[in-house]
Amino acid sequence: MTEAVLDPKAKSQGEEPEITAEVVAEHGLSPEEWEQILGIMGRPLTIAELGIFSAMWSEHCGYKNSRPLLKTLPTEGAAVVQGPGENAGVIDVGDGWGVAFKIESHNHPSAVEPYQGAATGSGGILRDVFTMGARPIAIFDSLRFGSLDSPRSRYLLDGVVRGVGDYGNCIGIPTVGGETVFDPAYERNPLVNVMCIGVVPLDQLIRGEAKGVGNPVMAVGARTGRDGIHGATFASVELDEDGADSRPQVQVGDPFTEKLLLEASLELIERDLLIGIQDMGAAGLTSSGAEMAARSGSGIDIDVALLPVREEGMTPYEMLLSESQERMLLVAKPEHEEAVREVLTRWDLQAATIGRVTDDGMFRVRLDGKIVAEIPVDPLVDDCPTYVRDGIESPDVIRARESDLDEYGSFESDRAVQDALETLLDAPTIASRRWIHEQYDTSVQTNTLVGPGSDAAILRLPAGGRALAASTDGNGRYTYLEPRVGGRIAVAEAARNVACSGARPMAVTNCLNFASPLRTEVYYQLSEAVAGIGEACSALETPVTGGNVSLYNETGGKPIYPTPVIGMVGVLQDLEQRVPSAFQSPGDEIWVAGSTRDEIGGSEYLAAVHGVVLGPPPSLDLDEAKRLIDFLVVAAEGRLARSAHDCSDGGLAVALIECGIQASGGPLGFEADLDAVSVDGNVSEAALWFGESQSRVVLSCSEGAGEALSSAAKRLGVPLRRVGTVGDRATSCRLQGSGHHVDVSIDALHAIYESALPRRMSEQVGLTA
Amino acid sequence: MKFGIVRFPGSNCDADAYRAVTEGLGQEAEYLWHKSHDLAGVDVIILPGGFSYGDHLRAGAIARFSPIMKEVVEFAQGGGLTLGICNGFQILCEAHLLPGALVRNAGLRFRCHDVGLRVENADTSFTRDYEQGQRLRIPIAHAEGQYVAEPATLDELEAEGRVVFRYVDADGEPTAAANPNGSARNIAGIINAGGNVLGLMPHPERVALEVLGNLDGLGVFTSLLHTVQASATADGPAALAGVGP
Amino acid sequence: MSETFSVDVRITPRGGILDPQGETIARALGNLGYEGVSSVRAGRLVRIEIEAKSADAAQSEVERMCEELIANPTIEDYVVRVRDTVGQ
Amino acid sequence: MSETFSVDVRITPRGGILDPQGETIARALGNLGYEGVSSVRAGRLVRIEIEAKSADAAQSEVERMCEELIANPTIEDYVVRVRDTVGQ
Ligand SMILES: Nc1ncnc2c1ncn2[C@@H]1O[C@H](COP(=O)(O)OP(=O)(O)O)[C@@H](O)[C@H]1O
Ligand SMILES: [Mg+2]
Repeated sequence: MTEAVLDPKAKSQGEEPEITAEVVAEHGLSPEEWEQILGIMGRPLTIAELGIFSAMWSEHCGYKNSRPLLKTLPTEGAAVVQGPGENAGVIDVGDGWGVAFKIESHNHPSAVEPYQGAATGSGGILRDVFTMGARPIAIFDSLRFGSLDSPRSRYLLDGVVRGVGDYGNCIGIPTVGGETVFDPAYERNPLVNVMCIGVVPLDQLIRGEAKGVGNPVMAVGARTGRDGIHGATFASVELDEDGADSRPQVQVGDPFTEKLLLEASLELIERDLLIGIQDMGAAGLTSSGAEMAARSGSGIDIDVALLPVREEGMTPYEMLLSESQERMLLVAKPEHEEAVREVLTRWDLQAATIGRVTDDGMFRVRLDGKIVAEIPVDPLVDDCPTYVRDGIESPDVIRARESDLDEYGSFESDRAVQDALETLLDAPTIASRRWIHEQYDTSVQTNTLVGPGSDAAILRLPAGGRALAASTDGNGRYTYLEPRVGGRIAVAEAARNVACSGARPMAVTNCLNFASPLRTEVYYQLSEAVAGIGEACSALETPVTGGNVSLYNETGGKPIYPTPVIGMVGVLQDLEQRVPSAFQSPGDEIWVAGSTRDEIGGSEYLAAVHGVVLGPPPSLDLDEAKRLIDFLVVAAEGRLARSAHDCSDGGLAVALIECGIQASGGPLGFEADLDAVSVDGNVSEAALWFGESQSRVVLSCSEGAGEALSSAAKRLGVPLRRVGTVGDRATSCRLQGSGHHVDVSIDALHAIYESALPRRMSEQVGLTA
Repeated sequence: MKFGIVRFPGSNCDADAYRAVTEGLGQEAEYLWHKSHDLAGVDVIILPGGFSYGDHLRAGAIARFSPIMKEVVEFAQGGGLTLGICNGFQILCEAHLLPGALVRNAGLRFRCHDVGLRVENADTSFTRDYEQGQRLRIPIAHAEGQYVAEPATLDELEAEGRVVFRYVDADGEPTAAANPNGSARNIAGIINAGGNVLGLMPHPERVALEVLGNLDGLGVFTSLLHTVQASATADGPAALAGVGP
Repeated sequence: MSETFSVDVRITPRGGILDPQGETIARALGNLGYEGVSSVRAGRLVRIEIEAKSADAAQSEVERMCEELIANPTIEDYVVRVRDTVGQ
Repeated sequence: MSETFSVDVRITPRGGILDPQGETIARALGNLGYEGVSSVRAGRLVRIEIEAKSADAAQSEVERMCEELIANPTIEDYVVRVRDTVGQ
């Protein structure tokens, strides 16, 4: 049905603001983009239409600057059931079960209001997963803050952790892993990335589609208020220095309503009452409506007067762009509309039929029957311009990378080694995260076989006797110094963490946190990092099934480190083959797999002990990375190792000590000779102790089992060397290498490691309404 | 034997309790919807953990008025075996089936980790399969688990052997360090005077499956099974294991 | 004729009940250099708009709500105050 | 000479900010048969005893505390009220 030509003046409630060049610019659209929009529409736009375009063509929804780069990522693999483009990616884990998973950022909202920002970030990613028909079984949070010496960083950490915790805890989804990195680069612009994993019977998988002319379109869940209007655009511009004036209405999360939505949605899907379902996330009703129509080549005709609202006098513009949380859009099977309503009522949820599916390819919005917006769906969703920019590496970075690191290569005394070791164990990036993860429910749902504190978390799967391992990783400092290598390492480290636990890495979701792509040096970082991720995902056979891009992460002109975060999932065919990361028993042999090179660039050692971020990051050989992963999986299948722990921040010395400290029955001392890994002797003292050469793992096996482990390693081309023996509680931690000796009680090191965060956070007042 | 597991809209440990009963204990379980008035002839009622109504206002305050609670209260007052775990414990206090209240943790933060628990009374329908003084390792997961009550009430609970579980350290001592939430006298779980209503903050249902590597919580469920089996051969609820020091 | 009243319920932890939140705020204020703070109690405020015949009627209705639902006398004290009528 | 004042800070969610707790209480009151409740907002109450030269001084000191620590102006409104002096 086509109606008379639109009269923009008559369409919205109240005054229809005039669309001047200024108004267009405020909506984040360039003059060229506006020309293109006018061309598509062939007539003047209403303010509601401008709002819709502005949201859909924002970076957040339209991926203007990243789409061409993302297209280069490998997305195919035998296990991939659903690749990028849906609410979440899905892989097949056997026996008719799928795993749906995705990561999402909520950086800007968390900078403004950490508790609610993190909470609503969790809420959004949960909805992405359960709208696929999957029941969420785990949450991971990957966090970046400034130095904990600053009160603001402590405030942000406190609020974000409580926000992530309260949301998942209330709904009953365990938060079982993540990362927490502290660096002044994130002082003004923290990163809050949350990954959710769910399980779904594959025959129950549902997508965000709007098919079938005349089918009812329903708005479900919380009522719509003026929250976060222009949140999507907001996420795509850099923060003001004071943050205050451009502050949009903050979104407040309500996990209780989310829980109702979760249960009701899964019941609707299980009973096959729906055609499609989608979260009203960024850009709310606009993006959910337009995207659902676009996916099925249909149109949608809704009347916003029918939308349940929380505030009076809301305009169509506001209702279309509101980001009120805990809402979903669904298309019911027409014969089941009543049954759908019945289920929603039983769960005490609002449900309003606000429109119908059409076949005319239009996204049409009415107010009390009168059309206020009418936009062809295809160009709205697909014609968002994309930009391929020139990337040029910053000379500052080149200089930092090429700095001479000789002065940091050796230690004056044994005491200096011990001091460095203690500084590293006390560094918030390395120290125990207990203060964080004890605020998270980690055991609800009784699937958690391994929770936080290990290289990867492990969860029972419904599919017969199998388990899922997952980890999130990304190193901004490496990516800053050499973006391509940083991208590769993010993937390789995540895969290695998963493989250490005994699982075969399967697939990836990613969150690209970068500064403004309009800067040539940032665009360089972005394009290189994406290339690195692609190379590693291809080499490790872990395709990308989805992700999220968060750009403009800079405040007051100070960009964050480019920070790609990889969420990796893997499968253990037999949950009994899982491998813990810490030492198990006195007398066990300690081995190190992989090659130690003369690499200290970009290390936590340089940052924490010397206060510098210099040098090239460690190199990453993808063949070597792949061989190591194969070896770890074979070792797990053959029950050859009793523990395996990835060597990352802080290098070999820190990895060994973590293995001792985290022993499940209480810390175990050990002795180890680091020289055993320095085959060619060309490794500096600092690199031997604290260098972060990649593709290395500390393993332990029972006495005498080393031979079997070695022959597996040899067969797979992985260097493996015996470095020491596990002791008992009373044994001190005795390390030697490059002529230096350290002999400290493991309990003393444990105390440093455990107290680092609580000490810094002890005075934080967690105030929540 | 059949367990009834009440499902409030925000219950989130209902499925865990279900698995503990069906897979861990090998008995029958049925969910009881909060809007229903039908107890489906169950032998034992479990009020599971979670955030029944978002825990707005106070944990358990609103759940107490759910339709099903009328029947639950009658069941409990008539001697029916009723177990409240975490949020269920909070609801039992709000519903005055147990004395005292659970308030925000002294540390003001949600806490989730294993705690040491000492079985203070192994002569109840819920603990008969444990040894007196046995030390268990069971997880907690709560933000409002600090047990408070008038001193006189606390004295009465102690004197009547109604403190059933206490937080203890590795040596079995109820130290301040072992108390995760500031609970009065390290109290983790209490029972009513009739011996048929038990509330506790830790989650025995999370450690009742072999595959999870810890079975310390299963004893609560086997105790209930054995109590019901014993009473079936005797003469009804009156024959339930008594309470007493 | 009935009007709409705005009624506040001010709930504080009962004397004798620990108030860790109040104590934490007091300590934080001290760290920020505020002097002369001798005690901080942290409670809850519930603001209800209710239609009633009179202020007295609104007051007693909200008091009933408190007894039944809003406050828990084991741990909390409360006072009910009718603030004003809500303009049309 | 300074006296001790008891000062209340009444904190409520800012207008337009979602208040799930208030809505839940409102629904529960409705289910319990209370009629005429048109809105419930759930907030916080912080009661501070502070030594100050005058009621005005106490008021402005507590207002500073609110800005700095006690309230979260992004999502909360607050009013500060000096209630009375605290008897010795
Ligand atoms: N914010 C967080 N939430 C939950 N778990 C976390 C968080 N940060 C770190 N962890 C957990 O702490 C452990 C150490 O993390 P990390 O230092 O990233 O280890 P690795 O270097 O092995 O990747 C992991 O088990 C991780 O899941
Ligand atoms: Mg990591």
